[in-house]
Amino acid sequence: MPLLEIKGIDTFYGASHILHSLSLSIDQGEIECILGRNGVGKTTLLRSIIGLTPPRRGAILFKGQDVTRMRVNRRARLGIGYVPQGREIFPDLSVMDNLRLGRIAGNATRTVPDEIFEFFPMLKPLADRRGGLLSGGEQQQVAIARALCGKPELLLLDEPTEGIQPSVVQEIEAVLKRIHREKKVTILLVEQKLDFARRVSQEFTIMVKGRVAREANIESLTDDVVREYLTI
Amino acid sequence: MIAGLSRKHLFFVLVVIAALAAFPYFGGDFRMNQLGLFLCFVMLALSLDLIWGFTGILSLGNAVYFGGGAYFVAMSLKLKYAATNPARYGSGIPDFMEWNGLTEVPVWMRPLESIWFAAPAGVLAMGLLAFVFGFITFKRHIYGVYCAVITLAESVIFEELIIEFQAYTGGFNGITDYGSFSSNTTFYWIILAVTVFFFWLARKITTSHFGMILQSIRENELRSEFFGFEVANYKIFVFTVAAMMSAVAGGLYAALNGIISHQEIGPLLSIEGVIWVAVGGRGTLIGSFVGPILIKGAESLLSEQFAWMWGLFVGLMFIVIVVFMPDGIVGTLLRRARRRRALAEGRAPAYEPAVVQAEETPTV
Amino acid sequence: MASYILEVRDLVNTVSGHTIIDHLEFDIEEGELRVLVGPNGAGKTTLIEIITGRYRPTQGQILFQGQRIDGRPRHEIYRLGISRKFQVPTVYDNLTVFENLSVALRGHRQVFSSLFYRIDARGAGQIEAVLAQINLLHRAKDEAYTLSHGEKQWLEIGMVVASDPRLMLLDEPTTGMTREETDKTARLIREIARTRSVMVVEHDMSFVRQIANRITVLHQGQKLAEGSVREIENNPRVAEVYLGRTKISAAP
Amino acid sequence: MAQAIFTQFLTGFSIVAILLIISLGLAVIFGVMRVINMAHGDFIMIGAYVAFVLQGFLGLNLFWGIPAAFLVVGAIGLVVEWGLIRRLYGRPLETLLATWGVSVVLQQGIRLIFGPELRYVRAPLILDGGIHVPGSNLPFAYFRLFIIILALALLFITYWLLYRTDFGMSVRAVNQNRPMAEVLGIDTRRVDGLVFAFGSGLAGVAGTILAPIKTVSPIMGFSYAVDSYMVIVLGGVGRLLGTVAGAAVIGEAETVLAFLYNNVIGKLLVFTVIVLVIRVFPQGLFTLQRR
Repeated sequence: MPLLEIKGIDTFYGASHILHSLSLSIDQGEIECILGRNGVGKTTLLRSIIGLTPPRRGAILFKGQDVTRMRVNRRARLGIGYVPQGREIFPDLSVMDNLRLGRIAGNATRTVPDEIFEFFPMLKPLADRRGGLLSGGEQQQVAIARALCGKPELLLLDEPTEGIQPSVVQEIEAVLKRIHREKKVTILLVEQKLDFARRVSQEFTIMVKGRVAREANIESLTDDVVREYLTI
Repeated sequence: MIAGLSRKHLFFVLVVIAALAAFPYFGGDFRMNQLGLFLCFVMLALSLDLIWGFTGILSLGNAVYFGGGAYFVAMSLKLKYAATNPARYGSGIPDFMEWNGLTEVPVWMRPLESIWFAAPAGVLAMGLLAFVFGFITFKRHIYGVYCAVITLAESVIFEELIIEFQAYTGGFNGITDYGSFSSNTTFYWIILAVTVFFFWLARKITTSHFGMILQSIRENELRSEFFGFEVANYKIFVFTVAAMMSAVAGGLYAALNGIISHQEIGPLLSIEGVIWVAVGGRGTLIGSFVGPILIKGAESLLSEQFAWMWGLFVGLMFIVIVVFMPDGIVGTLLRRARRRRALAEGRAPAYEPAVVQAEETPTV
Repeated sequence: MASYILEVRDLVNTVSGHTIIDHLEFDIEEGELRVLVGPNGAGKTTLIEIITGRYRPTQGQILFQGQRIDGRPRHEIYRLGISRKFQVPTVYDNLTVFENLSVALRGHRQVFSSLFYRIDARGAGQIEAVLAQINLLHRAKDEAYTLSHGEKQWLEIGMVVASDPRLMLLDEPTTGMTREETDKTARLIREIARTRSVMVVEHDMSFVRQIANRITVLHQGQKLAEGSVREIENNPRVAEVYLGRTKISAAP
Repeated sequence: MAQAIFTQFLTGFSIVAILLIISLGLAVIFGVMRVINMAHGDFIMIGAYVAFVLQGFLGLNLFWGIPAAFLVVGAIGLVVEWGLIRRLYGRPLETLLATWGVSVVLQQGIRLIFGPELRYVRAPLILDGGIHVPGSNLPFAYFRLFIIILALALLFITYWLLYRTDFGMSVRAVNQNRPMAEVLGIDTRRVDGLVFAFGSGLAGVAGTILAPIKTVSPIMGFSYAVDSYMVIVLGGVGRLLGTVAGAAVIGEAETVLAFLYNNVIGKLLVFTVIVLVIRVFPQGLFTLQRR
C-alpha cells in the first residue's frame, strides 16, 4: 500500500483551474521530487496534500485513510509535515518557540528533543533569536527542523534551496538524507535545482500545466527530458 | 448591473410613485404622516446605499448628518414659533433656553430665525462637516472596520454634544412644540417629490461613468488606483453628497415630526440606517425603499402589542439576513432573476462570487 | 543613442532586512517588447510594484521618459503613461465586461469630469475594438465573475490596453491558461506591442519564445543576463540559477 | 487648582484601569481574528447583571461576581463565536453588523428578564473609605485602588497567558500566520473560540467592577465599548503595550479634560486628537511594522 495516494484531483485557486485530474502515489520510504517550470502547479499540489488548497474533485489517501476533506491541523497530526515556499517562520517568535510549536503536530510534549539540534547544530546558538531576524538559510533550517519536530511520516518540502547559499544547500541535502535514513521519513520535494534534486531523490515526477507529464526513476532524467520539460 | 432598470421596471416605478402620491386620499392623516416619516428614512437609506452599497464605505455615523439637518430646521421653526406665540412663550424665546437662564436668543443663532436661511445652511454645514471628515480619513486609506468604528465614535460624540449643550439644543428632551407640518398633504407631497428626486439623483450618479468608478472602488480599490483614479477624491465626493442628502432628509423629518431629539443624531439611528439598507439590499437603491418601509412599517404595526419582542425579533432577523442573505431582499431577488435569465440564454455563471468586500486584500 | 522609455538606476529595495532588489540597473527602449524572467523570489513582481508606485524604493531612481517617477503617487504614475496588470487577474467581479473596460478607458480620471461623462460612440467604439481583440465580444454584458480564469486574464489585459499607456507592464499574463489560450495571448501581445512599449513577466518559455526579442534574467534582485532568446537559452549562468548546475550535459 | 488636577489624574487611573480591562479583551480578539465585536458593550452589561444577581438574589458580594462574570460572559462569547462569528470568517464588516444584531438581542433579552429599570450594586464593605495621597485634595477610594490592582493583575495574566504558556504560543502563531499555524497541527477554530471567550470574559469582569460605580441598565455598556474601540484604533494591534498606552492616553485625557472643561468637550478633544493621530499613523501607534 502506498503511503500517499492521490486519485484524480482537480484543484482550483479562486476561479483558476490549477490541477487537472492529477494522480500520483508515493511509497513508504521514497524520496520523490516534483519537477516542472514555474506556474505548472507544483506548489498547489503540495498545498492540496496538506489541505491548504483542498481539491474540488478526486481523493487523497494517506496511510490508506481518506484525508480529502480533513482539516489541515488533523492532517498534520496524522503525520504530514509541510515546509512551505518562503519558509513561513513566525517572525515574532523565537527559534525555540517556532520549534516548540512544531511539536504540536507530533502530539508530543513541547520540549524540543536534543536530537533536533543534532540534525541542525547551527540552530543551537540561535535558539533565543527572533525568527524574523534570521538569514534565509537559517530560516530554512528552522522550517525543516520545525516540521521534523512534529514527527512526520511524510515530509513535503517546497523549494528548500531557493535563494540559499551553496554551503547551506549542502547542509540541507545532508540533513534530508539523514532524516530519510535514520527517521524513515518519506519525502516529497518540489525543486528547481536539478543537481540537488538528482543527488537527493530516487524518483521524479515532471508536471506540465497541472498534469503529470512524466514519472520515472531519477536515473532516467536524461538531458532530453530536461530540455523538453525544464530548460528555459 | 445590480441597479439596472429596464423600461418595464420604469413603468413599475411610476406606478409605485403614483400610488404613494395618491396615498393621502385613501390612507388617512395618521398613516400619511407615518409614510412621510418613512420616506425621510428612505432618503437616509438612499444616501447610505450610495456610500456603502456602491462605494464600499461602511459608515456607522451617518445619522450625524441626518440629525444635523434636522436640528437646524427644528431650531429655526422653534425660534420662529416662540417669537410669534407670545401666549405660550411670554419671553419670546424657546422654553429650553429660558430654563437654562438665557434671556434672549444668542446673537450667533439669530440668522436661524429664517427657515429660508436655516434649512440650506444646515445642508451646507453638514456637507462641509462630511467633507472635512472624509478628507481626514479617506486620504490616509482608512477603510473597513477602522472607518466603521471611527464614524461610530463621531456619532456618539455628536449625540453627547447635543445632550450636553441643552441651552442651545434642548438637551436630553430635544426640541419640541414648534408647530409641525403634520397632516399637511402638500408637505407630504413635497417629501415625496424630494424622495423621488433623490432616487433619480442616486440613479443618475450610480449609472453615470462616475458611478461605475465608485463601484470599481468598491470591487477593488487598488486596481482603480493603478488605473489613475485618485480614489480618496471619489470617496470624499460621494460621502459629502450623501451627507447633504441625509441633511435634507433630516430637515424634512424634523418639519414633519414636530419633535426632534438626540436619538436622531446618535449611533442608534446611524446603525438602524445600515440595517435598512442591508435588509433591503445594498447596491440596489430599490432596497433603500423596501428596507425602511418594511421594518418601520412592521415596527409601527407590531411593536405596540409586542414591544419587547419586537427588539428581539429585529436583532435576530438582522443576524439571519447578514449570515444567510447578504444581498438583502431586493439584491437576492435581482440575483435570482439574473441567474434565471442567464440560464435561459445558456450562459450560466460559473460560480457565485463572495459578497462584495471593501477590504484591500494584501497580495504577495 | 537609443531613447529609453524606462530607466532603472541603482535600485535597492529591502524589506525588514531582506534585500529584494539589489542595485538593479535596467532599461527598456522606446517601443520595445521586453520579457523579464527569473526564478521565484528574483524580484520581478517587486520591480513592477516599485515602478507603479505601490512600494517605495530604499535607494535608487526610476526614470520614465527621462522624468523621475519613484515615490510619486500611483495615480500620477498612471497618468504619465504606465499601466499594469496584476499577477493574479484582478478585475471588477460584479461589473460587466463592458463596464470593466469602460472604467479603464483612457480619460475622465477627475471626479467632476467623470460625473458628467457618459460613454459616447467613440468610447464605445474603442471598447468594442478591445473586446474584439481579446475575444470577449460575446461576453460583453456578463459580469466579470462569470468569466473563466483565462478570460479574466484577457479582460485585464484588455483593460490595460483600453487605458492606453505608453508602457505596459504585464505580470504573468498566461498563468493558468491552456496551450491554445496561451498561443492566442502571444498573438495578442505581439499585436499590442506594435504601438507601445511592453514589459512582460513570464515563466512559460514556449510563450516567451513566441513573443520576445530581448529577455532580461533577474536573479536575487540583480540583472543576471540580458539578450536574445537564443543567447539566454545558451547562457550557462542562466542554466545554473534555473537548474542549479553549470551545464546540462554534466548529467551523472 | 494643581491639587485638584492631580486628584483627577489619580482618579483617571481607575478609569484607565477599567478601560484597559475592556480593551484587553477587545484587542486580543481583534489581534487574532481581525473582528470587531459590536456586542462587546453588552458583554460588559451582562457582567454587571451577574454581579447584580449574585448580590441581590444570593447575597454574595462583588468579589464573587468577578469569576462568575468571567465564566458566564465567557460562555456567552463561546456560543456567539461558535454560532455566528466563525460562519462569517474573512468578512469583517459582516461580522461587525451581525454582532450588532447580537447586541440588540442581548439588550432586549436582559430587558425581558430584568425589566428596563436601573439597578444598583454595592461595592464590598471591606473596600469602603479611602487612602489619602499627598498632593491630592480628596481621599483615593479603596475601591478605585482595588480596580487598579485588578486591572494590573488581569494585564499580567493576559501577558502570562500569551507569552508564557503553550496556549499563548499557539495564539500568537495564529495571529502571525494562520495557515502555517494550522499546518503545524494547531486547531485554529479552537484557538478562535477560546480567545473570543477569554476576551468576552474580560468584558464581563469589567462589567462587574463597573456595577457599583455606574447604575446597572441594559444600555450601560455601549459607551465603554466605543471608548475601547478607540483604544484599539489608537494603540494598534499586535502588542499589549499599544493597548496599555491607548487606554492610558484616552482614559487620562478624558478624565482630566472632563474636569477642566466638561465631559463631552473632553471626549470631543480626545476624538479629534485620535483622528489626527491616525492620519499620521494609520495603523495606530504601536502596531508591529511588517509588510
